[in-house]
Amino acid sequence: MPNIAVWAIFLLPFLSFLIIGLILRPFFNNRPMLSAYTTIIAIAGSLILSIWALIAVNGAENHVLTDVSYQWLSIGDLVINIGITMDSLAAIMVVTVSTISLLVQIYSIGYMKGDGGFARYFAFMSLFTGSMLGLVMANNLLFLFLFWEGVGLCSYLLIGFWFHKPSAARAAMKAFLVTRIGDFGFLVAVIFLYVKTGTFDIGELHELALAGVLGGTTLTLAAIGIFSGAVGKSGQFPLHTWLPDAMEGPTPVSALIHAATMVTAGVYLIARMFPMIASSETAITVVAIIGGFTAIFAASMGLVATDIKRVLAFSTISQLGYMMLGMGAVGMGYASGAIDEHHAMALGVAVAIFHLFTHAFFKALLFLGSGSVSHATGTFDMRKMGGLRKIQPWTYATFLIGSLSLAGIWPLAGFWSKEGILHEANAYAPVLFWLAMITVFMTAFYMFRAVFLTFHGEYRGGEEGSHGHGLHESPKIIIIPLVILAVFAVIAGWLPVGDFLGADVHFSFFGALTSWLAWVSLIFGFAGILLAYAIYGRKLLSAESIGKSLGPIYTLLIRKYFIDELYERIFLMRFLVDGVFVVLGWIDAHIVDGAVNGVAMVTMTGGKVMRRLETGQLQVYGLAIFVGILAIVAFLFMFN
Amino acid sequence: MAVGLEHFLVLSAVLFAIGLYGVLAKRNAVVILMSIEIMLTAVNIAMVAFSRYGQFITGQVFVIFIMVVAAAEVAVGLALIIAIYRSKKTVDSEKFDLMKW
Amino acid sequence: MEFPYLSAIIFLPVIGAIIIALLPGANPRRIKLTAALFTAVSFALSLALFAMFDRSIDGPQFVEQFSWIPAFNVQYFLGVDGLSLPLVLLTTFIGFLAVLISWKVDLRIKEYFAWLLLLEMGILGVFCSLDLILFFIFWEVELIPMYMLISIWGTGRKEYSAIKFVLYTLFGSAFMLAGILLLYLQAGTFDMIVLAGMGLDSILSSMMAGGIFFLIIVAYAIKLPIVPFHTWLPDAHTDAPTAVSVVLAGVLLKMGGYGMIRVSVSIFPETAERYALLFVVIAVIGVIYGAALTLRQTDLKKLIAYSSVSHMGFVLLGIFALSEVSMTGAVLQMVSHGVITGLLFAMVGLVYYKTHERSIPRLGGLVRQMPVIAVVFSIAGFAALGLPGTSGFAAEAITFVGSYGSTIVSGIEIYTILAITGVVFSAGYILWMLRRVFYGPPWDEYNGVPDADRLEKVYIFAFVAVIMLIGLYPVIFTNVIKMGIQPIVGMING
Amino acid sequence: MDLYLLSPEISLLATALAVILLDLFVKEKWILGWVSVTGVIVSAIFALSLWGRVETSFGGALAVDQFSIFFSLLFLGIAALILISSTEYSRKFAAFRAEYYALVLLATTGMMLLASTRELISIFVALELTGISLYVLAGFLKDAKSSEAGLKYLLLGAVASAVLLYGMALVYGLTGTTYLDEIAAAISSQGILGSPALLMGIVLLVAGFGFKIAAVPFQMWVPDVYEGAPTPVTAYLSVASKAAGFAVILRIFYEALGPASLDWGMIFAVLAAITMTIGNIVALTQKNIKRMLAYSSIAQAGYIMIGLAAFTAEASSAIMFFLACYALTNLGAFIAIIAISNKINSDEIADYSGMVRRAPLFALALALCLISLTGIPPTAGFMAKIYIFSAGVNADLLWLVIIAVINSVISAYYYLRVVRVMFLGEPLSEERVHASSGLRIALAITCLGVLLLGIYPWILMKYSEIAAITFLP
Amino acid sequence: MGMDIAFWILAVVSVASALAVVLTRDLFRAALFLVLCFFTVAGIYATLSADFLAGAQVLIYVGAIGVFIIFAIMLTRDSRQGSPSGRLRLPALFIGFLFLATMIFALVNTDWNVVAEVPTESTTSAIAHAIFSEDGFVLAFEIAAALMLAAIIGAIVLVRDK
Repeated sequence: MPNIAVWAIFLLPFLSFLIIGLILRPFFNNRPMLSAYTTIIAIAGSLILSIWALIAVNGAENHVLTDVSYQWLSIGDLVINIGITMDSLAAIMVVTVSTISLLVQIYSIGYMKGDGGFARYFAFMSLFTGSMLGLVMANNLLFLFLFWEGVGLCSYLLIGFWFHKPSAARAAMKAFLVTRIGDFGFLVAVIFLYVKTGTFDIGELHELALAGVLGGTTLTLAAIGIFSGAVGKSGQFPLHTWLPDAMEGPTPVSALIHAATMVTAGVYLIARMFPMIASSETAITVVAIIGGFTAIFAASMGLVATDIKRVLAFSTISQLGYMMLGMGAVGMGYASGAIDEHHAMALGVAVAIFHLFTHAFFKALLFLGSGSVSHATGTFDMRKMGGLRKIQPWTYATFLIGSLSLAGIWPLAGFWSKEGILHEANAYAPVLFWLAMITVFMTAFYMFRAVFLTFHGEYRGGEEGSHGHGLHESPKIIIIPLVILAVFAVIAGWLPVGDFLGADVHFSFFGALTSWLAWVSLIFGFAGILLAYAIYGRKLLSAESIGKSLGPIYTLLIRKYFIDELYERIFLMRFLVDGVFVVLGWIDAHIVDGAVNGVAMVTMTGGKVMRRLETGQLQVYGLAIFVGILAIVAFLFMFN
Repeated sequence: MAVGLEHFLVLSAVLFAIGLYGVLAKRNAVVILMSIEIMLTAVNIAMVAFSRYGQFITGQVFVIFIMVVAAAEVAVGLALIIAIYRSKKTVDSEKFDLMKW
Repeated sequence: MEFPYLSAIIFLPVIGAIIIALLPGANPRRIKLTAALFTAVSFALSLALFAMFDRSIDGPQFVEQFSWIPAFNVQYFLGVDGLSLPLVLLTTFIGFLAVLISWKVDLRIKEYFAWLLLLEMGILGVFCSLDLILFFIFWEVELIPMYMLISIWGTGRKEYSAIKFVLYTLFGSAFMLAGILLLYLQAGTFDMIVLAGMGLDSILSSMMAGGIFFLIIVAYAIKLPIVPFHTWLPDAHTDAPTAVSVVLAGVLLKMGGYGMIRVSVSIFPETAERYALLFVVIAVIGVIYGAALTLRQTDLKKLIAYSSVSHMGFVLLGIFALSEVSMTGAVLQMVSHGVITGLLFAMVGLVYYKTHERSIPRLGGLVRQMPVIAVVFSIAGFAALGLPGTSGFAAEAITFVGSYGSTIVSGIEIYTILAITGVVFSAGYILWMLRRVFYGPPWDEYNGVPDADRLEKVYIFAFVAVIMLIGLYPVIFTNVIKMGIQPIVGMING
Repeated sequence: MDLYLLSPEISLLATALAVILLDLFVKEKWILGWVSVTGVIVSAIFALSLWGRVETSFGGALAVDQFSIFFSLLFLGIAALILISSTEYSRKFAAFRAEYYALVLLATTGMMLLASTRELISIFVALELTGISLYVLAGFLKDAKSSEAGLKYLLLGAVASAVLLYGMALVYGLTGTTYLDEIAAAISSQGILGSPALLMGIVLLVAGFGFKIAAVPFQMWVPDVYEGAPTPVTAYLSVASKAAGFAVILRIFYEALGPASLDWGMIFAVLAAITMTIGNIVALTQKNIKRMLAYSSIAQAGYIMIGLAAFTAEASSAIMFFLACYALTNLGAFIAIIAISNKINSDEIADYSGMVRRAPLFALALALCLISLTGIPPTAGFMAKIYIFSAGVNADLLWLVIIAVINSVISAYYYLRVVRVMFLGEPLSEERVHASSGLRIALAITCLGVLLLGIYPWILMKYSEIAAITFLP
Repeated sequence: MGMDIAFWILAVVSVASALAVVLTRDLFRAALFLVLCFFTVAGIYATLSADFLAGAQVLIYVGAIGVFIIFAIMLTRDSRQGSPSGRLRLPALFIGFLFLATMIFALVNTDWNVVAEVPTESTTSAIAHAIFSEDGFVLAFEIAAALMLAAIIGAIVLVRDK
């Protein structure tokens, strides 16, 4: 496969962006469909090239197809290259990204129909896809950072797509700012690593880390810095607050960016840097703990959320935590010496990316399904839904498949990838394993809570469908991507992703059921489903009374542990805006500038006083002459 | 103690100081002018004393020129006083404060 | 003798100003076209210079050197090297765009354009002079046009701001003059090239070298500006007319950074090294303090003005990290900030021109009425907050890498990290501002407010193009800049 | 005794007499002004013809060297400009125009002699010749303000003369001679150095001359006299009289009291600092433009005194150059003020509001001159300041130069305030301000000079350098 | 010895009359005391062997200046005012004393280069020679002529009505 074709994978969507932005939008704004077609053609091209690359990688030596760098800039001892690598990790990612992106674009044609910003939407989507593809192909941290920020920008633009909604504008800003806090750490780490090692090249960094040249505190700090970038982008605790709010964006955006791809960039980053990060025991332990904690923490908030997209958002955060946990666990195993280097490096990446891979499909499916529901009901509030099973059978069926997959029910995709993570966690991080188990239960519960609330029971009103013609099933252009995704949500787990990534994992289709772990997790999963059924399906238990009896906990969950309040009200508004900034402002106006104006005033006052000496009395003037003479004499007297 | 250079110099200083006092303390412009003349005369005494005790004739020459200049100054000064008297009807120096500050 | 390119570039605007002043009648169009023509030619010439510049040799090129005032050995000595050439280019570029930005000025047009062109001349002269006295003269020449431009065509407390600007600058240059003269007493020449080659640090006592160094640097500190000498800046920027704000933020501030490198660091590398810690700390304070103050501004122009304080902190950091990379980054940051902030001020000017409102709380939802302006404003904003792909990121990243890796000051890693937090702050204020001004539901009172017209689009897109160009391919400039920086850094290490 | 050496002075004196006599015969009084100007030009030609000669005459009392010719030409130039620009203003003097011209010429003669005499008696008499002429000129309008100005000037001037004479008497008493070179020789050879009488003599001389150059605290007459005197006279006072003061100080202190420079150098340094600071600070608060320029001239004297304190050849060259630049600049400013006040009959700064629209060229010229006074390039004032500051730094007076540069900053405020009023204010009336061609010519000369010296100062500086070298020991 | 006595008498009288000039409130008396003071100074010149100057003093000061002043007093007579002291009386006294003390300190503490013997010849011819000889003070004389011209013109301008 020629290099140019590899480059084209991410350049095609950029080209599409430029065509829409510079030609279609300004000159053909009355033909919005052109933008959609351009985008879809470009992404389809990327997909084809991606698949080609995947196949080529599979056949290549060491599973590396390309790894090229070009010098971009050189000043003194600073040399910055740009370059891409196409190895198995990148290949899996490009295929995932372009597949889902393509499906989402097709879905969007239906979903975004008639929106004033149709062309803009597709332009941004192209830009996003290009950046995301570039991100996964970059072989150099600085180049990666370029795309990293690029996807952040797209996220900002797309969350705030409906900018006239103040909440959307706000959420967009929040998303960008919160992730930027993480990026700050990332950028510092990149610079730090460069200064210590003299390279931005990821491969070289790995070699240095594995050879022990790069180690100790240096490595730990760098690894934690990089991880902080991942925390921000993947919505891990404590930088998770932006992701639920990001649901203000159009649903396909949520599906693509805030579920399947961009938010997984953090996981991808850790995977990409895994050999380096895993070389630091402290760092990888931090990854594991943050991941495990986030998984259960986010899931707990998902239990009570009433907005279907928010439920999915919390779920996304939780699942991303899972992936982190998986890598962390393997890394801890490596650090403790339980796994040898060669195996560990592949295994850590494999468990996380496998889950990333399956998750991308079923989570995109779920989001798009929620979009389909909202297409009919005009709302995302589950309290206003119900009984849609009959009206939207296709949506219901696909949504159910997605939910089961997410809940990790055998033999759907989610089961396999989750099992991989749980397996490693059990082996190397037992405490976190039990947290993860509880999360499995919670996941099953909140997903089926959503299913029951949305599709079962009676329709509880809500507004009329957003398109004004009653409740109805969505058009084909929406349903077809759902169905395709549903298929993937079933079969994605059967694909040998782990093997492809070089990990020695063998789950046979039925053999998986022989392990006790699988059964425990299935029991937890079914328990969750049953509880949801009991409360929301059969209404054996009253949700309200449970909520009341657990009053404080319920409040805590529904208010998201008050973390938004802590950040925004207390830290940002109270401490910074009303506190520090006011003080600084006062200092600036009264002390720094006050000194300047004060000097001017003193001078002026001096002038006003001095001029009073000029009385107009000639004898005063005469006196001054002699006072002057005497003063000079006195001065000379002192001087000598 | 025989009278010597110092005596004359001190005399000149005393006269100069008296003139100075007059210049600063008297309100009538004419008296101020008179006091200035006393100061100039005091300088003249010092000049002549130096001339006498240093055996240089230059001092006396200087005094002649000072006298001439003093006369000219008095002439112009009195003319100015008369001019100002015409417009202000007073020669009180404390009233000359049209311009100040 | 070859064609005196530099003199031509510097004095073309003056000729333009004189012609404008002498043009009979007050045909606004003719005046504006004349101004545009002369600045455009100057710009074209500097572009040509940029193309002809030999990127393989150190030292000044296109030199013009004559004895001027033999009484104290002052020369008319012009030349550009890698350090000054990008700034010359930036100045002529912004000078030309400033004329376009001023197209809608309708008060005392003749005077306005004459002063604007004279202003450009002063700034260009500063960047081209290689004799300290000549440098100082150009440094001061800019004051009067600036004073006039702010105090006649400005808004708000314009007279206060104008005189504050002048007095503050004069205050700084007063010390610089004393320093320059003291330097002359010690070294016997005003020739910057000779001075830089003398190794004055070791010839003079450290007291004397330090004394001269600080006397001179005060002027640059004020101009850049560094905290706590920055308070003239928000006032001047805020009250100046749009084009002047553009020039002020775009190039005038860079005179400070340029002076620091060209004079302070070049002539006293070891002294600069000795006091590097002080300046690095001030830089960090400036970044954070400036950013914190920016966050509480509610006036669009003031907000951008304060953000300049913060961004100039990066320049200071880069300069006093004293490594080749960091200083190159600092110069690139000057160029980049010039374009970005220039564009930001131009955009604020457009918003203000169309809505007659600059207070952020009284603006909102403008993206509906003025989409082009909103988009370009956003691009400028993202460049300002250092988004990769824009010049802001390229410059800041290079500066940070260089500073972090510098070995001049112990603990510079920490200072650099603290400075990088400024990036988070800048995202805060830029995004907050964009959200308040452009997003949210459209306001009825701004219905019918027009978007950018064709001329406005021309210049804002020109800015955007340059921002993206530098962002994606900074090598165009860094290859030139490093030629100017290498010899200076060579002295520090050697 | 070569009378040709005195030809510039004699021709000027002859012109003065001729003007007085002509007054009796001609009806067209405007002729008188141009006759005077012609006389000045003739005198200047004589002076130029003497350039290059270094000779003494009258037993050493008269020195014709580049120094004296430089100053002579400076005074003549000033006189010419003043005479040209008085043509319109002098209508206010009614029947006394001839006397006015004659007195200006006499005063100029006195100043030229001040720069060329090297003997105390002649210096004193020349000083009084200048002084008396100027006292009369200050009171020339004979209204309340003008007379008051004249009388104050005279009485204080006479006191200062007395002080000066006392100082001269002490120096004479110590050295036994009134010739400057002999005084220097006596001081360095006879152990007079450090005696209380010499110190006292120096102090009294400083005070006496300090009065002429308006050094604080001997400056207090300046604002009142400048305000009250007829505007052309004020202009003349502010440049010529000050320059003459510096010329004679250079002569006496550099030449005669050179050996005692340690004592008086310090005095001048301190006085310079005080003078410029007080001049500038008080100028900040002034509302009358003539009064403001009076304080400004005090401040400028402070800058020039840096050169006195420095006591080097470079410094004296710098003083000369500064005086020339200052003369051009200040004259330009005053000429513009004369032109404007001829029309609006006011010297209040507030009344200059919007002047740029009523008299664009005058306003621009005034602005240029004020910028030059501030010391902002490309003007003569800037070059002058740089030169004198450089001389100061080279003489180890860095502290003084720093005070001076800070003072320049302060001064920018009040100079630019006038510019602001003229350029920004609303005009008080729409009436245009026109002026005679004489004023315009004079203004054009000064402004071009200010710019030319600002851009290429060497054309003058090379002469001031030569002049400085010829007379310094 | 006789000279000494003469000096003391003259000195006391001159100081006393000078004091009277500045202390009296009567203008005419002040003028007369001034004339007396000038007379005694002429005497002092005589004790200093400056006979020509003594004569000149009488002519110029007593004659010309004295008369001038009396004329001026008559022309500007302000009977109610007389010759009062101003507000600055005390500062003037203080400064006058300080100045006097300083001067006397300086004068007395200086080692003057004194030649003791009394000159024998009349000074008149010496003065004439000093002024008019080839390398004498001719220049000053000529300038003085110009000065007189200026003074005359000035006085005329100022005194004549418009």
